Amino acid sequence: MKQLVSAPVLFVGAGIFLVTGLLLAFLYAPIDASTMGYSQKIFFYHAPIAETALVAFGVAFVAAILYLRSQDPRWDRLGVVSVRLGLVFSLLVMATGMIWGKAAWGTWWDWEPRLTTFLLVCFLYVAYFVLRSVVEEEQRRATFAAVFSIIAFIDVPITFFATRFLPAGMHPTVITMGGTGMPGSMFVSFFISMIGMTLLLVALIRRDLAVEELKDRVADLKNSIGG
Amino acid sequence: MAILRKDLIRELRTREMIISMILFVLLAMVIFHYAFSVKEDADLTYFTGGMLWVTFIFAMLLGLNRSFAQEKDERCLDGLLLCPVDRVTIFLAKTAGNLVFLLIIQVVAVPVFTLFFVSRSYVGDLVPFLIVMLLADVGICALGTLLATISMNTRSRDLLLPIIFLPLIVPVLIAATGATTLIFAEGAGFGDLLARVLFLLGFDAVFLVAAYGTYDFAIGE
Amino acid sequence: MSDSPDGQEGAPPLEIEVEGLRKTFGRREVLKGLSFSLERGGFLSIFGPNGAGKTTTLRVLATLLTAGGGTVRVAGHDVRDDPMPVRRTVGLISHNPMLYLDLTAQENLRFYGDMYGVDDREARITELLERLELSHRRHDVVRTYSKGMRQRLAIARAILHRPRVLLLDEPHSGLDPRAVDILDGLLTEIRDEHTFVMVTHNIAKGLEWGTRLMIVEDGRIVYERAAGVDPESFSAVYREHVQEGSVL
Amino acid sequence: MTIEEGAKFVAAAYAIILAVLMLYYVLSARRVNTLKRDVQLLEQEVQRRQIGAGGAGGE
Repeated sequence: MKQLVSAPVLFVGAGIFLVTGLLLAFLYAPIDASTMGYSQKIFFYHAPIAETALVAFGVAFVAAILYLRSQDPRWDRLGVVSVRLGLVFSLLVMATGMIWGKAAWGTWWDWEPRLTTFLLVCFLYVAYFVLRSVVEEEQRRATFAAVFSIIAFIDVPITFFATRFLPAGMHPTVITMGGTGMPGSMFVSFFISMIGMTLLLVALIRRDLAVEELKDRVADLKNSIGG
Repeated sequence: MAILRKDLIRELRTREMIISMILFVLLAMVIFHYAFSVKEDADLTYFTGGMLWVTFIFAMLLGLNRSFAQEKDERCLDGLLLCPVDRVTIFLAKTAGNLVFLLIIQVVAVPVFTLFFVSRSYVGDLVPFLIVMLLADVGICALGTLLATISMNTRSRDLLLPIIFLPLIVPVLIAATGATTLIFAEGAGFGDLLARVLFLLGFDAVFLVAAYGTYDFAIGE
Repeated sequence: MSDSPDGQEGAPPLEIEVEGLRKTFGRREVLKGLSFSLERGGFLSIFGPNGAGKTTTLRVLATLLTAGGGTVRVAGHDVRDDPMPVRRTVGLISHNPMLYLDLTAQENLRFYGDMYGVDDREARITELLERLELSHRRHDVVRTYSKGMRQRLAIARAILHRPRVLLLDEPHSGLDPRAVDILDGLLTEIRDEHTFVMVTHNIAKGLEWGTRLMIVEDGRIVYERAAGVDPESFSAVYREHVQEGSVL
Repeated sequence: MTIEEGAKFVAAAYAIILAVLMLYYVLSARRVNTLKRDVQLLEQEVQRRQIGAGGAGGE
């Protein structure tokens, strides 16, 4: 499965989709007629990145379950790598979300359910790395990280749901993701960007997995020389 | 359950825990009072729910650390793990122990906080409040016990717990605070609370199941 | 392989069967394939330098650690697949007493008695406290006990549920002479009813009790034989197999 | 908000995305290369030692 598609092909594929999505977003999709205006163009990468971040955490969740079942360190590596990438994407979501907020609503931060959820997601997965950093013994670190990763991923939708209980923010107009409000041309460009981002995630996960494997290999070799 | 009884005997024997917790709660109230007294006759009714749950969660953090520190210090945990009981039973007993602890705090905190901060009488709404409180407590204790088990097995023990516990408990905080505020400030009945109550119930169920599935791993080899 | 523990006539059945036991901590392989067995009623003394894997082996037998590879059976039950009967069968005495300092001796024993489901809890506790000369302090909080007294209470804790197999992890270390005497007296008393595995640095004690002797070094068994050597020649053997110091 | 004003924000957003992703890509690519070199060096060292010690030493 691993050798099915080589890394460069993945990166190039991701690049093609992303550029196409971007071009379509700017040239093909109409400018949003509502208050958002032109700034709505941010959406074409913002939402795919958000989706990709969640996919990354989902991958970590699955990897965690598989790790607990098999105790195979490869699943742990996949977990770390996915969480790290998920975190990078989440930070991008927050950054672009804030810029968008400023453009559309004139404020950098709004306690809007989605943004708030992503803020908590960032805290959660930073905590994941804090947890990893305070356990020395490797199996134990992997086990605890897996348990936490499972709990955290379960918590994400729950948190999102809970933020709905908060009193409505000042800006109730949020893009509804369901295809209903989206013109076809918009949807096409959005969808292509989404594929691109997901491909990019896969490519980066593979690359980072190679990094982790090499790191372990170096540690093993050092160990065998030192001992 | 023997573990629960053992923990309770120990608490009652030493008393340090309960006494310091009650002091903690009272001090928290005083500090909140000063922190929020920004203008004359400020009505804090709308903030009481938040103050209460923040206090409970922080008190719980201290309690959780304590409840496992003792097991770890004299390697009593090994003794516990040697016994022919399921790990999940240990989890349930510990959760129950922490629940008792939290309830004791709440028995003290709720009357005092509401006496000082809530302007309208809420006696008639006590039943919905107790239901909300119990449901939120179960979620806090179950998740807290699971995470405390992990954190006590790490190098930084009590420092780690808030970092992993607080972001995860936010949903409970939101729902419980919202419901509590609705009850205290507006005397909301079951109808208005239904969504939050169901949410808390769901949270409890989900995390009890999650803990059931993962506790074997959390308690370590 | 799968013969029942009391299958063969004549020779006592095997109480402990360990085959190809492996365990890694992180990158370090602590146990590199240990195989040994012990018949019911036997006394296995395990020697070896610090970090050789002795305590790890004991903790696997006690189900506190899971084996990384190989099979371990205690009283015919697989330690990994069927831990509950194993836990009922073994008692562990280590240098950590595993007692709750804020509880009295009696409360500690009652707690463990409940955990193990000991039927005649009160009678058993009274009997043990009597035997370990702790009756006069049974209502005192363990925090006030001396090290020797705690160790004695730890022994009571370990044999409370009448385990068939006793695992001893350096039971003599940190004990005053008086406590050593009491421990030895107690071991003599319960010797016939139990199978023992003892990890120790103390060659004299190990030879005195052991019916089988074993030296573990760097996660491997480097020497194993039935008892019946004099301490001098065994010390020589020990030094020959274990280069590093830490010979006591 | 005019298109020009909006464009500034949009440009900023896409610039950040591009910068972060490129940075991540470059950094991880560099990591791979350094680590590959390390592995090579260490493997050589292991081989050298094995020849020196006459094949002694496991793994």
